[in-house]
Amino acid sequence: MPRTRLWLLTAALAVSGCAGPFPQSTLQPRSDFARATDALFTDIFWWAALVFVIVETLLVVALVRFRHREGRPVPKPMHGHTLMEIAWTLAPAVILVFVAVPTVRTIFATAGDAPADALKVDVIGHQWWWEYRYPELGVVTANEAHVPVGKPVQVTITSADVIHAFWAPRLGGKRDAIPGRENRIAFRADSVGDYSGQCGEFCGASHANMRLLVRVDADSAFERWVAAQRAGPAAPAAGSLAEQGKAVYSRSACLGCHTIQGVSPGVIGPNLTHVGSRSTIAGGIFPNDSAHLAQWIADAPALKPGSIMTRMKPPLTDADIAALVAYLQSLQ
Amino acid sequence: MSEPRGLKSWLTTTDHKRIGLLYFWTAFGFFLVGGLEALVIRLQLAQPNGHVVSAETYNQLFTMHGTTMVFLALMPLAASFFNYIVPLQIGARDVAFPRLNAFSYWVFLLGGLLLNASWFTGPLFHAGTLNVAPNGGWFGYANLTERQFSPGPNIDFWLLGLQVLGISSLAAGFNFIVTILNLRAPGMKMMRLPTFTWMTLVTQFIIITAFPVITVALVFLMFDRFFGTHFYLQQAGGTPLLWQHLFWLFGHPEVYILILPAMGIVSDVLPTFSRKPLFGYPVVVYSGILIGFMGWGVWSHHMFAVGLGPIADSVFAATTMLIAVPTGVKIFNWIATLWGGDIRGTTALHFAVGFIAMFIIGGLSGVSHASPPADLQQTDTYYVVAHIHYVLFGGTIMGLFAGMYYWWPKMTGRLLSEPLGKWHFWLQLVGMNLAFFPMHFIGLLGMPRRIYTYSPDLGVTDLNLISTIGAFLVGVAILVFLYNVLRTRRRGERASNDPWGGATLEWSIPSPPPVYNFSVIPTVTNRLPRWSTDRHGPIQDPPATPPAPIHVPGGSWWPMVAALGLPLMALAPLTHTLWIVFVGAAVLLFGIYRWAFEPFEV
Amino acid sequence: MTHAAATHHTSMGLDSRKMAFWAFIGSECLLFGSLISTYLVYKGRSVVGPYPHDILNIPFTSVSTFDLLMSSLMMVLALAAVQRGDMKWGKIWLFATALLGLVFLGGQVIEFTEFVHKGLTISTNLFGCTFFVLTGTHGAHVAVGVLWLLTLGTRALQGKLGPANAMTVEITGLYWHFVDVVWIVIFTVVYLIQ
Amino acid sequence: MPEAGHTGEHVHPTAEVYLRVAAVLVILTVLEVGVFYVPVFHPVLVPALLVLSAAKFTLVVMFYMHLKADSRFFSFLFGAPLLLAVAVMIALLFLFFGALTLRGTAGAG
Repeated sequence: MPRTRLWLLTAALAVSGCAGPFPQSTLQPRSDFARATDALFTDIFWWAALVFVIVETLLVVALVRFRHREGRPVPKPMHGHTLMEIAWTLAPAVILVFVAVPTVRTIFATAGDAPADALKVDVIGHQWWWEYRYPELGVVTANEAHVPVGKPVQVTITSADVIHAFWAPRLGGKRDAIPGRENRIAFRADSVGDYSGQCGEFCGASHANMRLLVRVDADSAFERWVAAQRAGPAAPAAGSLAEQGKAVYSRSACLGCHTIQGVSPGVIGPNLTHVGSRSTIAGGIFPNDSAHLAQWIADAPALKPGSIMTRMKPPLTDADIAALVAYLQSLQ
Repeated sequence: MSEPRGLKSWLTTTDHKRIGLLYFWTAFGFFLVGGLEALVIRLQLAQPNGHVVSAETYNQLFTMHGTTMVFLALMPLAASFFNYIVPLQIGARDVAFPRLNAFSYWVFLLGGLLLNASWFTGPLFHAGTLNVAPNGGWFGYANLTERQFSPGPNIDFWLLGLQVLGISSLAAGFNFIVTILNLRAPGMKMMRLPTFTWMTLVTQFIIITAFPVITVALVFLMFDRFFGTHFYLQQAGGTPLLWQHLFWLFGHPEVYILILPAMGIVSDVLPTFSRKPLFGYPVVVYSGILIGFMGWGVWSHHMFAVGLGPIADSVFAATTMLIAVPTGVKIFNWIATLWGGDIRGTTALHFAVGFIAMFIIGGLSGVSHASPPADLQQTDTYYVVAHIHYVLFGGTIMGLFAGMYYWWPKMTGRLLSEPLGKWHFWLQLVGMNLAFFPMHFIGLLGMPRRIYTYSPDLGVTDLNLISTIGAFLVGVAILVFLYNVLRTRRRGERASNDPWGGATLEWSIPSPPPVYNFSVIPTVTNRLPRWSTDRHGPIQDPPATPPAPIHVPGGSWWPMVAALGLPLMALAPLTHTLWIVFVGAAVLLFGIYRWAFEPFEV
Repeated sequence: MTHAAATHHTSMGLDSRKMAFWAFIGSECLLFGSLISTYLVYKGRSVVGPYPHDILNIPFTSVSTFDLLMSSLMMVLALAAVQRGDMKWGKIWLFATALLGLVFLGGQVIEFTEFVHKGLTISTNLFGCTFFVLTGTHGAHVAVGVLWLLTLGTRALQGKLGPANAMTVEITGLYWHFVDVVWIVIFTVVYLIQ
Repeated sequence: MPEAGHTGEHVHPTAEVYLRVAAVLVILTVLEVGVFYVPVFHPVLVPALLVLSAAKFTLVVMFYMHLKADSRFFSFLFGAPLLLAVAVMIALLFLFFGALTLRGTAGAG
């Protein structure tokens, strides 16, 4: 961790008594973009620390040295001093130049344009989940994005409803997802791993439940993932519970909102063609296991306030839900 | 000539001192409400996956906490000092338009009540819950606040309440501009005005220019919500970003509306307790004016994440950093005022110094927001929450408490207890730092703001618990203050005209002042009229009894009646009942007509 | 308006009500500035018609503009008459100003009705939104002005308005002329620069 | 109503001046509409119209609102916010129409 500021973390840990890890720490950058903003923040931090120490010291010294004592004569009225005024106008101005120059340099360096051969990912914010489209690869998925390590990635961000902000702190600063407008960020992840993030702009009832994961894969793993995502949905084995689940899916309201390639064309909710391959559900707030899936299907708004995935009418039977869960889990 | 008594005398009062007290108690009440909201928020966040309140209630709580603190607590607390102190500092008998002043107060009170009524009126809207309080954030970003995404009455309460409150601020703005410019005592040149009065004047100019902008933004939102227009809808070719531009065009100057009065208070308190004139008075005044102007050129730094492009980002980064210069200049002048003084550690001085010490932290974290790339990581995280609270709590509220301890004897005739005051100060200082300093880390470690729940995986659980403990410590500090106030009412030491040895005119008259303020209007010959300087001795205080009878105008019902018309008009869109708007307009017009043709003289 | 302290000595030697009113007009600059800015930034962004050139009636609005200009002339003549104590002409000019204001409002009613008939409502497109809210806000200001002028006229008829109240008339005039200059800008920016 | 005596801060122009100003205003309005209809002026339509309306604006403010003869302070109370409004308008136009944004066909929208 060459640029990790151990002092800062140590301070945080000392007060918190907590050892981390900090999966969304902006202080542990893992991409060129995040490193650039982090380096700039470090610069600014030290300037701020310097000013802080000087000014607070002056303040404390003044308070101690000139505190009231019996018999102290009435102070000489001192109305001002032109040279001093000029000095302490110029001093902050000079410091600000030292902040402004690297700021502008970093603004242009992180303006969001990746090389033409970069992997293109379109991010679309929804209340309250993320849709990812890889236009050149023909892949559509939700909440979990995969990118290859060491390759430039061009992310284009927009929204389907209200304003959100796409934010995976260790890979890059947030950009708003604004309806009717495209924002771009570009980054090159430098180590393999899972990087969590979440929506940064208040977007309604479940803003807190709009989390995301970016998985940085080694090249081969990324290739495998793309190949798997491009394949059609797995066909459930004849006579299996999953096959019954597919039947339930096809006769219930699910298909109005969700896409499963070749089965249903809905576009309101996340694409479920490979839902079984994802590690979380419901905007990244629950692990993708049978228990949570079953609860989610039965009563989504109870798990996620404001969710537009309403309770099914008439309600599905427990058997139907179990079958549905088996079907969704089979969609690897 | 004796003080009128009874409820009627308060309802019809046009005396700036009584209106100042009304402002104070109303605003302090709202301050407590906003504080309670904050404590519930902190309770919810004390643990990950908290279940104290629901997501919906949490969103209402943080929206109302922000809205209440900005519009119902800090601005009107400052207004209570504008009302009470400014006429005394300039040697006037009242403000320029006493009935307009009463109107401002009643509009403020009714607007605040309208906004807070949303906590209890859910059943009237068949909402299924008791509380239908605003839930779109104090910044109310479109298009989340459009009818499509916020169908309930929540946002309606917010936009109508703010619209009403804006009228109060605007009316007070015109009033105080004229008061300060036109009602100064003979010899009180502009560069002899006390610094608090100067900063008040700058604040009023910002108010009358910034509030029309949010008025327009709110009108657009209102038309979108009620009449099917598309001001913030991209489907029709518009953009929700228009809201952000208009809101922050108002919103950033609003920050200076909140901080400049506190800077003025500090600039008056420090000289009194260091027995030394304010260092660099003209520089402090001009930097205040400069801040007022420059505050208009920085609004887009709230919008770096929307992607305005590198050139716009660079321009707004530069203008924002520039504003740090006049702010820094003020801080250095305050320290230079203390330097070489004979500093008496009164509670008021404690708070004034606390203001400087805490405001620096808020200012310095502000510099990292001024830098767009750094801001991209920090915006909408707890780092910003830390920043805003160091500025508005560490800054404005510390400054306002300095003013309370400083002017309390003038306003009530009794001195607050100093030992209790110091307990209050230290509890509040420690509490606020426990509450807000960890938020810097919480934000940098990746916790966004405005979330009702967070995952234990983030690693910020303990930091959040510390913050919650700090918030409750602040609550205890405020309780100590309230106890001090109650105790002082009955047992407080009686205040002389001038318990502190102040330099400005308010200390030359009894505490509390008689209804006519000055028995004889003083003639001022220098900036520190009550101190002796190289060239001048202190001026004589006005005699205890006026040499000739002073005519004092009676009260008036009509400002209150006129003010009632505004929330009535707001009820029409809230309830979707057109005819109410005509009733409200009729009440407003009737009030204004009776007021305009009523015999009244100052 | 309130009018305390109008007769007293003031620090700047300026009438307090007039000063407050100029501050109000300054504030109104930002109100109309925001409205006009919005009109301009949304210009040409409507996704459906009717568009400005389809619908704006320049000859008709030119007459309205002329009408409002003339009302400003009536207003200054009213002020001059009241100042020199000629209440007979003072009344005539005051009512003439109000009448021209009413004519302008009538014109706006006709214009709005015609636009609605041609398919442009406040919710049709961005042009409709920004046009109606901007000109409607201006129209509301004219309406308040007419009410104010009629109040003064009535006071004059009752004999309660005389040269002593010249300042009241002058302030009314400031309001009226400001509403006029706002229209000068709107006429150019909205109607002529399409 | 109390005495609202004239404080004598300025001398109002005579009716004759008012009439002359009105005549100029009418002429300028005719010119504006003329410029709009005569094709020759189309290349300079916007600047011409802006100049003409600024002239009308100034005339009304200077003579009918008496700023020319009245206290300079009133000019400040009106002029400073007016400048602010114009500056805000220009800044917003830049932000929305992309002159300040390197990227973006859409500017701020």
